[in-house]
Amino acid sequence: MMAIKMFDGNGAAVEAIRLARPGVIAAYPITPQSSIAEHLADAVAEGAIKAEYVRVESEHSAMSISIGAQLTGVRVATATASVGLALMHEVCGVAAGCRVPIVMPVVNRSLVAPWSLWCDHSDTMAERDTGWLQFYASTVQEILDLQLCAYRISEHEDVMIPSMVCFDGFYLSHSMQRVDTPSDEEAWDFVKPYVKKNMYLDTKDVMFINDLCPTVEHTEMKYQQMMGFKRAAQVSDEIFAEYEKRFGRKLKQVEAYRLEDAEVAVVTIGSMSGTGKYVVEQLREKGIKAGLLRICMFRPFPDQKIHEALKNIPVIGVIDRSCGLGGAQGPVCSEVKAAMYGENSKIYGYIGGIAGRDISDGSFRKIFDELLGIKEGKSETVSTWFDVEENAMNIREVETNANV
Amino acid sequence: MEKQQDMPTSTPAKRRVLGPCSHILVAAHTGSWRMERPQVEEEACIRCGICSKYCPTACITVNKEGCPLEFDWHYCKGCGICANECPRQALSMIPEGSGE
Amino acid sequence: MHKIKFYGIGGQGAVTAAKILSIAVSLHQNEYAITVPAYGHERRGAPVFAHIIVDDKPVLLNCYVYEPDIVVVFDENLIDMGVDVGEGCTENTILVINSGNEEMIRRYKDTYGFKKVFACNATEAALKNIGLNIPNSAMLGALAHSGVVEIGAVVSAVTESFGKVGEKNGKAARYAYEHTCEA
Amino acid sequence: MLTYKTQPKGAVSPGINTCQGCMIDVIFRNVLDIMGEDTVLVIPPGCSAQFSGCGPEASVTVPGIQGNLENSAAIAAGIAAGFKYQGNDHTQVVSIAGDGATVDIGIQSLSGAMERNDNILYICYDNEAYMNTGIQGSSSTPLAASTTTTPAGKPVNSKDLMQIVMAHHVPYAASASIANLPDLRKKVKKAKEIKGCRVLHIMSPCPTGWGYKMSKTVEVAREAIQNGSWVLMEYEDGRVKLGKKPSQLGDVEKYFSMQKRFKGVTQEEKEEVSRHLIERYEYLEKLAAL
Repeated sequence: MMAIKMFDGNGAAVEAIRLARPGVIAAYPITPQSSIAEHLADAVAEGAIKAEYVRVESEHSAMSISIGAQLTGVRVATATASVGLALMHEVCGVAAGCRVPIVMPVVNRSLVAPWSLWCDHSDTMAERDTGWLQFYASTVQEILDLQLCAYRISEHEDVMIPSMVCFDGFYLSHSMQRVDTPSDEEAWDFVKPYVKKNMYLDTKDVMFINDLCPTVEHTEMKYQQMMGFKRAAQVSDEIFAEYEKRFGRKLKQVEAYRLEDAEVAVVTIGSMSGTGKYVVEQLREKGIKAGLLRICMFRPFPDQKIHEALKNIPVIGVIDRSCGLGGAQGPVCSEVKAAMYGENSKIYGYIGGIAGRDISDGSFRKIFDELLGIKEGKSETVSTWFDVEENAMNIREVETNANV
Repeated sequence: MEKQQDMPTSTPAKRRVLGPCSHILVAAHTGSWRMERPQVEEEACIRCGICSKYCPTACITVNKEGCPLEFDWHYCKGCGICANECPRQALSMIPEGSGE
Repeated sequence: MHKIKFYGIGGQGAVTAAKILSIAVSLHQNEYAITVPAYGHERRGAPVFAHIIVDDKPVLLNCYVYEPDIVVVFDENLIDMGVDVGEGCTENTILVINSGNEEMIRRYKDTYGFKKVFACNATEAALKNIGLNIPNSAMLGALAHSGVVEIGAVVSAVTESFGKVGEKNGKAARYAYEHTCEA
Repeated sequence: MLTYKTQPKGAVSPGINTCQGCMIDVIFRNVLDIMGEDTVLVIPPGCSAQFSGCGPEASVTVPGIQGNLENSAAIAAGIAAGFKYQGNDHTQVVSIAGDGATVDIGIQSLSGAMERNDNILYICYDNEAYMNTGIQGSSSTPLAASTTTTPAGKPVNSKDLMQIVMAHHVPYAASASIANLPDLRKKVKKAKEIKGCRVLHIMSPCPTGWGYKMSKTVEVAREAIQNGSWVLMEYEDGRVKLGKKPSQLGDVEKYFSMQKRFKGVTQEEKEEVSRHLIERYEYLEKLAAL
């Protein structure tokens, strides 16, 4: 029995965790994730989740504990954001390399410096090559849906790769929305009990995990991980299909929105996508053939699906919510361009929405205007940093006593 | 609550493991490192076993009768701790290849 | 579609009110809402904003409200705190304000050009019914006059959201609804 | 799953690539002998990682995981939590980490585990520097000792791990030494019987790093006990218990002369070290008298 429940994004993540019945929880509070750590503690205290709650002293230990616990054969729960994820980085690699299929909600928040509490994707994009699957939700509903699916995908014996279920800080984490929620039984029937496989810590079946791996084997270990990602692409399609059959909601690695006949399109990721679709509708009403492609699964990167969806679109803008400093493009744009290699589409990278700057309907209208200008041959360049202020270089002008 | 022994595992007799783990107990041939070897003076040895306890490679067997000490030359690194710790100075280090 | 912006001061529960409004329209009117709170560093006394979009179909927009249909002011002093509650408003924008002071209400009308104003002394409603100076439930009661949400939905959502003090908050909301006047 | 190509000595392979004269093998063998086969090990990188194995080759007969340098206590805590959830109250979770992995980079995760009183046995074998990577100084390196990162001798005293541990009110902690194996075994046995976070701090001199003949490891460790450089003690139920009083407390002359790492030490420094050892011991005596 599905029921409509009200959750903010963090609440939906906690609900998905509850439905997956973890045995050990270790989460360190960090804005804007804190209410996940709090609600998990509440749920354990109230008996809604029958788990060991380890009140950790850092994210680094949260992930370390998660790895240790899951290797004993229990599903674990943890969650983080921003600098917390950065602190975890080292151990995230261990989870991936040891094939510990942890599912972790990550509430997207900017990395320092400057200090910020607000949303962008610099935290998870910095983790994109750590060996984790990455899903980016665009609604609160999808946080729950993706997380439930992530358990199945990560824990699939051909995959065995941990997952980050990423969602935008405040825009989703603190946005109260109605969520179609499966019953405990239905969800359990879908997620299924955790079965320890591959490597584990069991005194009846001895192995020593993560010992020094000589060079002659290391490439092969990485190849195994790469093959896991390959399978994850197929497995996620299967799991998404099963999820739709059971619960009636369609999840996709990439979502094509009015792309069939589109002449200009934007590529989005995360919570900005809804606003983008809204603007596509507005433009369509005016007779402009606009479309949108939303990337939901970023790792493994669904390059072929993206290629297929965008190949006939002459002008494309890709919006990154992280800066990709020093890169040829933002990370999403770089990947999209690689996926589109050989096509004649003109692809432009946009960078904005940094540290909570709102990506509004106005932002999308501006971007579409520019792309249409390109399409019509009126211009050849776009404002890559579309929301940067003109006085960017001079926002601090100070009196100084130093002789410089 | 599920007990560990009741938890299902997917462990067939022979299976593939993905990722790094060690699962074959081996020993390094540390005896080849030896430059000196301990030699026991049988009359002086009181079979107290101190050498054996302190031997890092646990390669000394103390016999109750006959030759008091046996060394597993495959592993003895020749560090000399046994000789140094012997309360009766019954052990001495001699160059590898010399002596009996 | 209704685009609503809440203006409050830290500690008044404006962000919570936005969440409860979402519950009210979603669970009790079978509509849809998104809320985007604009948190600062969490501290009492700082201006707080929340953006809510309500529609009878799933809301695509997931951004701030720039052209509000309804502005809800939780504290009449915001006008003197450098907060421009008239930002993006037109003469059709409805103001719902926590004030029993006609002079203050007039200042809001004159400064920002609001034509339609619902005023309610929500602070008094809160003190009377909850015993605390947290006007959020009462403001939702007053907001019901704007037509975006039914008072019954507000009372239900408020009651179920506040646990032990749910009943009291529900009363505050209804009291405020009954004591709201068009100014 | 473990297949045997060789007969282990106890729970440890007979041939381990630890340096000649290194006694970590003895610590592992004794600890695993007492803890039994129902034990899971957590080992960070470092000298003790010789016991994690290499490639498919294993060195111990119990399961385990090699974590990162700083998170042995946290991984162990996670394993303990996993077992607890599954109703497994018998499997022992043991971390064996060096001083760098404990008092330097690992102090945070150890502190967390001690504060939460996670059900683990944490063992720090202390060779007073990062020996595996080339004798770099750690916060356990004693005053005046020279290492590759304190070439002129360490200008400050080492951290006092036992006092840090005691400040966490763990149920049991003890210091031990490879120079006194019966005492070491007794303390491991005691730790095994206690639930909660237990910490053992075991001195394990390093012939390579300290600069003495490899046959002298036990002798050097014994000398450290005699002059108070290494104090054998226990902390149980909030009470401190000291071992036998050092016979030559503060007399570091012989100890220093045995080791190259103290080669350039001046008379002044020796006196400072000596004063420190005496003061520390007297302070511990006061704690023990409480």
